[in-house]
Amino acid sequence: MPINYYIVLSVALFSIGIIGVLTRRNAIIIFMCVELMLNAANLLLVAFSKMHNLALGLNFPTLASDAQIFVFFIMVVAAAEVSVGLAIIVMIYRNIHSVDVNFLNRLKN
Amino acid sequence: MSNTLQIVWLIPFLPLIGFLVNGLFRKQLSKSLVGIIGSGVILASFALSVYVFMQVKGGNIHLAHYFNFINTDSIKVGFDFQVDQLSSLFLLIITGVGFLIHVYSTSYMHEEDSKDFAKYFAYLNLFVFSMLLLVMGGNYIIMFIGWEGVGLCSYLLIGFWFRNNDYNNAAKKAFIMNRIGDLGFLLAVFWLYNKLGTTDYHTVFENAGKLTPADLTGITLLLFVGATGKSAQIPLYTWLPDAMAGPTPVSALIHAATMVTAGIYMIARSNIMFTMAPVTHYVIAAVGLATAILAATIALKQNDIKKVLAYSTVSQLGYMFLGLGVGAYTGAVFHVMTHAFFKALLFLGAGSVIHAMGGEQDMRNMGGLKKYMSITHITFLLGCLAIAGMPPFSGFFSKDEILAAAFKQNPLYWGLGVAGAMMTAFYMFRLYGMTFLGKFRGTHEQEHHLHESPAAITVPLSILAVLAVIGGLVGIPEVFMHGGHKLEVFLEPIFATTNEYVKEHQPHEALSHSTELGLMAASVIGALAALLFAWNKFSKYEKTDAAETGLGKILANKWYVDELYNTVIVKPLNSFAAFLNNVVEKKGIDGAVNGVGKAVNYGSRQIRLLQSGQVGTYVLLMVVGILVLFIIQFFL
Amino acid sequence: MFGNSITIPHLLIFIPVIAGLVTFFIKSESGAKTWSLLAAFITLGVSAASLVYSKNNELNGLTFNYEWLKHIGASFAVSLDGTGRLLTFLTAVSFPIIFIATYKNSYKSSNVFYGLMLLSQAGLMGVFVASDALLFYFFWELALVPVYFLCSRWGGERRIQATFKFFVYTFAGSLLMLIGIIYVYLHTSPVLDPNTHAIVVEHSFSMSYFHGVLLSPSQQNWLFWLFFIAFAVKMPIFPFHTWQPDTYEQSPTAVTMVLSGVMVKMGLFGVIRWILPVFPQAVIKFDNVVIGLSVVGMIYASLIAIKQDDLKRFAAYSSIAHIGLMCAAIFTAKSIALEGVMVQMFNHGINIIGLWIVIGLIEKQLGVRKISQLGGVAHRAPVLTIMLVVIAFANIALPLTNAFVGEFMMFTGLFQFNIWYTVFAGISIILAAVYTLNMVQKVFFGENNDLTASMTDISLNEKFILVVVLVLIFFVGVYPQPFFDLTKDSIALLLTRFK
Amino acid sequence: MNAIILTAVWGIVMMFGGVFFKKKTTALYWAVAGLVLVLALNCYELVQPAWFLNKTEYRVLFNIDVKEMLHFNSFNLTFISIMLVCTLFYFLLNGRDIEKVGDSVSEYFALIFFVLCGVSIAATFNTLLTLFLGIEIMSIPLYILTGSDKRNLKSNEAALKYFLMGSFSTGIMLMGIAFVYGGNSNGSFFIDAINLGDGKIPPLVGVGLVFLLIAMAFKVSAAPFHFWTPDVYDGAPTVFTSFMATIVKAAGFIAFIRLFENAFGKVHLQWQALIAVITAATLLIGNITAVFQQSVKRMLAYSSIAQAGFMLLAIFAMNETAKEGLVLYAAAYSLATIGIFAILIKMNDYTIDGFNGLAKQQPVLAVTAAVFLLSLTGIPLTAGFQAKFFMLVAALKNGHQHWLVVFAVLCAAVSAYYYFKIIQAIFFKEGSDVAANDWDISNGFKILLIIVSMLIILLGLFPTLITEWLHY
Amino acid sequence: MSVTQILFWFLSFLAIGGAVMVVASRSPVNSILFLIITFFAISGHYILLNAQFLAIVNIIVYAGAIMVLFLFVVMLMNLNAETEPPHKSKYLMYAGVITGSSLLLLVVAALRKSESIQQMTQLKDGDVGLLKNLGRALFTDYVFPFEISSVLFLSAMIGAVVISKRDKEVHS
Repeated sequence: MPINYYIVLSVALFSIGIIGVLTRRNAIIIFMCVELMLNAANLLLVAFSKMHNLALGLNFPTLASDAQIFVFFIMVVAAAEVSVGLAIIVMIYRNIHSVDVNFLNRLKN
Repeated sequence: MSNTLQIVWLIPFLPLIGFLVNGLFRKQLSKSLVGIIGSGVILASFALSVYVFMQVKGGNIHLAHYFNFINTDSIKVGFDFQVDQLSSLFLLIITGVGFLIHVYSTSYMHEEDSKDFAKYFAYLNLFVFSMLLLVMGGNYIIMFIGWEGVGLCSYLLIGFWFRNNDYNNAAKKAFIMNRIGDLGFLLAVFWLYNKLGTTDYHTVFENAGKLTPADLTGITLLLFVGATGKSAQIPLYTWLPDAMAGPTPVSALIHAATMVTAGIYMIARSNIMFTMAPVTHYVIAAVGLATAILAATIALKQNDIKKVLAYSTVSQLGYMFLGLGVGAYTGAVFHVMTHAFFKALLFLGAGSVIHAMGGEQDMRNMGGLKKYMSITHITFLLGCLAIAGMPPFSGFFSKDEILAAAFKQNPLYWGLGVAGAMMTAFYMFRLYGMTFLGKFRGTHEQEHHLHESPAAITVPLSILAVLAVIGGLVGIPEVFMHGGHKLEVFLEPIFATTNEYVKEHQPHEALSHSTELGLMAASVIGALAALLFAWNKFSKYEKTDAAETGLGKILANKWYVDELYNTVIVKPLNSFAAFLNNVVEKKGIDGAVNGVGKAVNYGSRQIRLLQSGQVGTYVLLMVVGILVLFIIQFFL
Repeated sequence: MFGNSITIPHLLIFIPVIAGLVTFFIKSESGAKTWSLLAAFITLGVSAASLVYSKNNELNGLTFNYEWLKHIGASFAVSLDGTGRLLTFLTAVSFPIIFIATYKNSYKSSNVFYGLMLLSQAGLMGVFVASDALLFYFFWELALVPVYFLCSRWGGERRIQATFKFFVYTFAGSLLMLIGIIYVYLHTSPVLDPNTHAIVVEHSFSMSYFHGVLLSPSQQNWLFWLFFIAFAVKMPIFPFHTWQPDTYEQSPTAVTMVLSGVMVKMGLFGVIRWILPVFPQAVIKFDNVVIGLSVVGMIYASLIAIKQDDLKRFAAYSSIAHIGLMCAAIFTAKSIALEGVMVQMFNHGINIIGLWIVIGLIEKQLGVRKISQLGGVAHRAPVLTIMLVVIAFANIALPLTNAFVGEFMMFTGLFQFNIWYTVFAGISIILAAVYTLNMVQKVFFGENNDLTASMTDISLNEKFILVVVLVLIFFVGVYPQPFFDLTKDSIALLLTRFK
Repeated sequence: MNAIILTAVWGIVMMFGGVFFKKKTTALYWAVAGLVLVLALNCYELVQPAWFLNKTEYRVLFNIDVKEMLHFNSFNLTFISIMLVCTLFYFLLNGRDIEKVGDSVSEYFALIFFVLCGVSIAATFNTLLTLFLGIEIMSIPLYILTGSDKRNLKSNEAALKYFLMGSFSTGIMLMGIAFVYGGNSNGSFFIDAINLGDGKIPPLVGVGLVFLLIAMAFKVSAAPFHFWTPDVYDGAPTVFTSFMATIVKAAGFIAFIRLFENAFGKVHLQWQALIAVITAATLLIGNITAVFQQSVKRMLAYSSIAQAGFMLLAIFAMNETAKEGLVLYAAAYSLATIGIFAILIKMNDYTIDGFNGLAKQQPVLAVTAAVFLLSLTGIPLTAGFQAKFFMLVAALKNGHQHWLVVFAVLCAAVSAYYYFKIIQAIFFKEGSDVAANDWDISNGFKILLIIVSMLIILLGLFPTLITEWLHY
Repeated sequence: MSVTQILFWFLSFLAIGGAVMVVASRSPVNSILFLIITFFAISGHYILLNAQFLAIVNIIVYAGAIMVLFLFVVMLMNLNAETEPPHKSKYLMYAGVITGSSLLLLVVAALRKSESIQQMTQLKDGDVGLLKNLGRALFTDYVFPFEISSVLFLSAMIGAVVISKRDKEVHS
């Protein structure tokens, strides 16, 4: 498969994530769309790793593992972010009983 | 041999000392002491001037360099004095007439309290100092120092009674109009310096030939502008009548005898440059003549005794300029001298009258003073005759010299000059008649107080009267006496180059003696006729309430020149200044500066609306930003 | 870090700095006054010593420098040439005069007031002695800060806005100059080790390197404006002047004296020290623009001065007119004009301080500065009147007062440059007479009114200080030669750039 | 290396300390002690090369083979030291106020130590992975600190906004990393091993570069990616705003410049226009918007954007002077901002009017506040001036786009407008007696403020005190 | 068309479709479920790309743990289609969709000229993605990031505690 298919796929997922962030008001959904963006990046990384592996693989057999490990770390970070993020969302829900980000506009101008 | 003239610096220095002593110790000194110091220093200067005059007459002229006023690589101006025939003559006039007026003032100003009395004398001394500086300076810059200095003193003395705002206005007007002229003078000096690299008289005159005609014309015209300011010529003459606000002795000294003649001195001093600039000559002659006539017409209808004299002064100055304009430098200087005598005399006489009348200056309220003030009356009459140009009084000689020269240039000048002279005779005897003849028209109280003035007043009057009578004898024309024109001989070195130049470039036929005599006769007869007419008409003057009409009204209102200036210059300037202040400055420039601040504030209020508080909007704007950056990076 | 020897320029900076810092801790009012006066006198002594210390007028005659920000080529380089000596002397003379003249004024937290005054003196001194562009900029701003605080704290009713406008205006201008300085700096030649000829630093802020910098005409053209706007704001010349009347009006009199007497000279000095030698081609290119602006400004300010009712604003506009002439004269780049500017910078300082002293005295006594409310002061205060009249006439350049010489030479130089500018500028001579005499008449002459009837004449210290001013006015008016001798070589050096 | 390990370890210590500490204040003492220790050991590491110049052995306490994923040199280490010093002042000035935020005091300190760990990594990263981890380690604790005032809705809101937008930017950064990796024909994450081709940058790398640029711009709150900043700084507890606005932002800049210098420095001119646009926008928006703010806290948030605009000039210029200047700027800006925030925290009223008459009530606070504000404005004799000066030199040295420099100084002039509003309030306006604070100010606090302001002036006189350390 | 290609297209449509439904579906629970589908599809891609370990981790960690956490929170809050706040204003929605899609277009357009996008990726071949290889790399070359990511987790943990714990005293 040419790499551009994967690029388009990832960027498409990424863009859908962005559209989600832009159009939804539910903080949890927005957060999920961010996760989608992260996954798009992950997919792209993996695809590129295979591409490099094909191009340079003979000389550097472990080259592709770099990107895969990177993806692994992204998942680690994502997990940490999720725990913090959900904690914050829950805290807000406890205070205002809503997860609508449009309600959050005390801070402006 | 110049050693004998080493002391010239004392001549101006003594009045300066007088100024400082009177000025600084005005609270401590008694009036008599002030008078003695004030007059004494002038007397001493006069004595020295006489000495200097004698020396100069012996051919001993002197250039003194005291110190470097400005000495840089690019300009060198020495604090130099030049004492020669011309300056020594002026020295005599200034210190001589000045001394008499100082003496006169001791009595005239006696009613002032002692501080003001001292202040007055300090100013007067300062004036004499400045005037002496003006005539003794060895270059144009020193002359300019004196030039502005006399302007300052004139300002101070006109506004001496500073409680009265009219007087202050008059003083201000005098100074500002002088300044306009001074600007011309300054520009001329810049020009001169720029072309010749120096302003020393002797170098300038030696090198005058190197200047192009355009330069010469420009410089001389600008110098003449300076002269019109100081010497009250059209268009800058209106300050002089107003300057009568000052004490009368001041009018006599400054506004008749000395300061106003500074312009004549300056042009006479620079004669070679003017001679080489024919255009300027025409301008000077025209302006002088116009001033002479205009001022004379105005004087015909004035009722304030000092105003008449003031316009008369303007008119006489016009004659002097006419003389300068037609190349009769000696005649102009001669007229300066005789005018100093008789006009000082007339002013002092008028002062004596005013003194007697308790401050009254309106001639309509005078009359018949002959019998109360005999000395004043006689001296005044002599002065009037002198100014009217009656032979053999001094005015006759000087005025006719000018008129003769004018005729040589252009008979029209002469014709107009004679017309002016007739008017002069008329208004002077109108003045005389209204004041001394007829019956007294003032209040009883005034009549009760009428008295002859004390000796401090009458003695100077007498001396001046004598001078006014015989002063002309130093300049008896060739027609009457060969070599009778002693003044011309005396001043010959000053005008030597000019005379040579004239011989070479503009040779004129000398007037035949018969023509000259004819002209004299014509002018004398004309003046005499006017005199007699006035005498006849005003010896029985009665006060009327009828307002002036027609031409009389215009003349009484001085051709409305002040009003014209007011509408054309003063008011527009004022409104322009107001416009600049209120609109351009506040709304325009400051508004623009503040506008930047306001724009920032406004921008702040608008831009912060971007910060809507909505995450969605934020992200949207961020994504738009991303798009923009992508476009910049890849598609621009 | 500091050098091992202290020279006069250092003393001129550090005496006021240290004295100023000490003043902050003097609690008693009289103590602060006495101490700062003492410090000002010591500075004056040092400055006077600098006038006789060395006769040679080379740029480096009184130089000492040591590295400061070595790796970028900036050093704490100070030197005194003739111009510098003249202006430091002006600064040194002004402050004792100001202190004595306002000795009777009482300020809230006077220790801070006097401390800041001394610090501003230090800043001014620094500007005049700096021979390193960065150092110059440093002091340029530093002189501003104390003045800002002084005006805003002790000024009039609208002081905060007015001073702030002044501050931002000059700050913006000087930041632009900073860009210019840096740009020129980046084009200076490398500093070489004298022995090894190895490059020590790539560029230098030193004045001599600035003077030797090679810039293309187009570079000079825009750099010129970066510098000039900063200086033009400071001077100020039309149309950058609007901060000045407001600031003068709102500042306490002592500060106004500093501002108008000394601080405006910073702008002129900046032009002489940094624009003329560094951008000669641009100066020649833009001389007509600048002189045109200056001349227009002279007329403009004079006309507006006629219409002012507030004495302080009046003096401010009068000052703008005078500064315009100086600026125009500088840009003629004629030696006679520059000689005139030199002496006039000093004289303008003295005269305007004198004027402020009188205005301050009137305001202190009557609490009023409105010309229309005053009148007849001469009856109650004849001595004050005499002083004022002398100062006023010096202000309009009457001969034998100090300003005449300078104005005469500047006009002569301007005339050499172009006759029509001179004619036009000359009109301001007339207008100066108009507005000055108007003011004198309305304030001092005429009848007393209720307000001025309570006026008393000046006291001894005021009389003394005004006499000092008068003596300076007449001394320089009659014998200005020392000033010419002082600045002769600086000007000659400066003009070599224009040959 | 010492700083990274020790801050992480000390974070854990503080975390467990929470269980054992009886009094709240104990946590502060421990935190300060730990910080001093970290600082000392970091300095030890920093001065080492000078002491053992001839020795090949590089002595650090914790010598872990990081496989060159981190890179230590005097520049990085100096920067870390400066940030640690700033944090020390921050602890000392604001310690009491941290205690007031909530119950979990030692947890707050633990989180701050973790942030410092992230700062240290961000300052020394050598691969995109460590960059990513460093940035995340910095960010995640901050989300929490922002929301630490749990009952305060503003704090909640700020935390959520910060978190959502922060993770959004994380996504963008990862996308950038992925593209850079994909375009890098060397197939490596090491920032100095990116194959930029010859001539024009490969499009894949180019796309990645733009994404990375945007992500970094977000972290340093450059316009138009700054929108989180005012709200978050405003909503967060003031003590933590102070920390975020200074140390974290400075670390963002160091990461920014190190990334772009090492990875893309060679093709600097190809992306300079982007930076120029961002810089101009940041300066404009930051300065202009700050003008109208009534709350000093929010004004300082905007001012931090404005200052970021100036710091961006370093990335625009990308030369040695720029790097020196950036460190200097970070120090100057952090010290001044920490100082002014420390004073702000003591105020009852955060509006500008709340400062009225401060000079009379608390002269020490007033004078030091003036120094801080003057430094932020960039008046000579303060560190702020030197910082701005270095930036301008760097930008002009760069030789391109001079308009940006002119624009920057004009914006700096605008900045005087709002900084001086506070100065005016402090010194020239009368405070109402009613609003008089019952000041909770110890002498130690005042002395510290004086020390900080002296330090600012010292740096203003001799910026070489910092810049000399950057090069050996 | 080979099997891998068919798989590629199938998984791609699944992923995109799932992603679109995440954004479009009204109920949060449905969104989560669609997101899980997307994650599965991505895992499929991972397998195709020879990243078997990541595929597993993705399913376990993401689709499993994280998504369950989301689901849990949504259930906890009792969010459903009714409680869901309405979409943002129309303009904002259009703006979002337009900007989002233009980003896609822009990136694709920017890459259009690139030569490297024609490079092939190797599918279904190689062993780099095996746990053995990754594990070795992780614990040798990547030991520092591995260790330091513990800080991340610690801070997340503290964070969760700090945020969730109720304060003893009430603060204003």
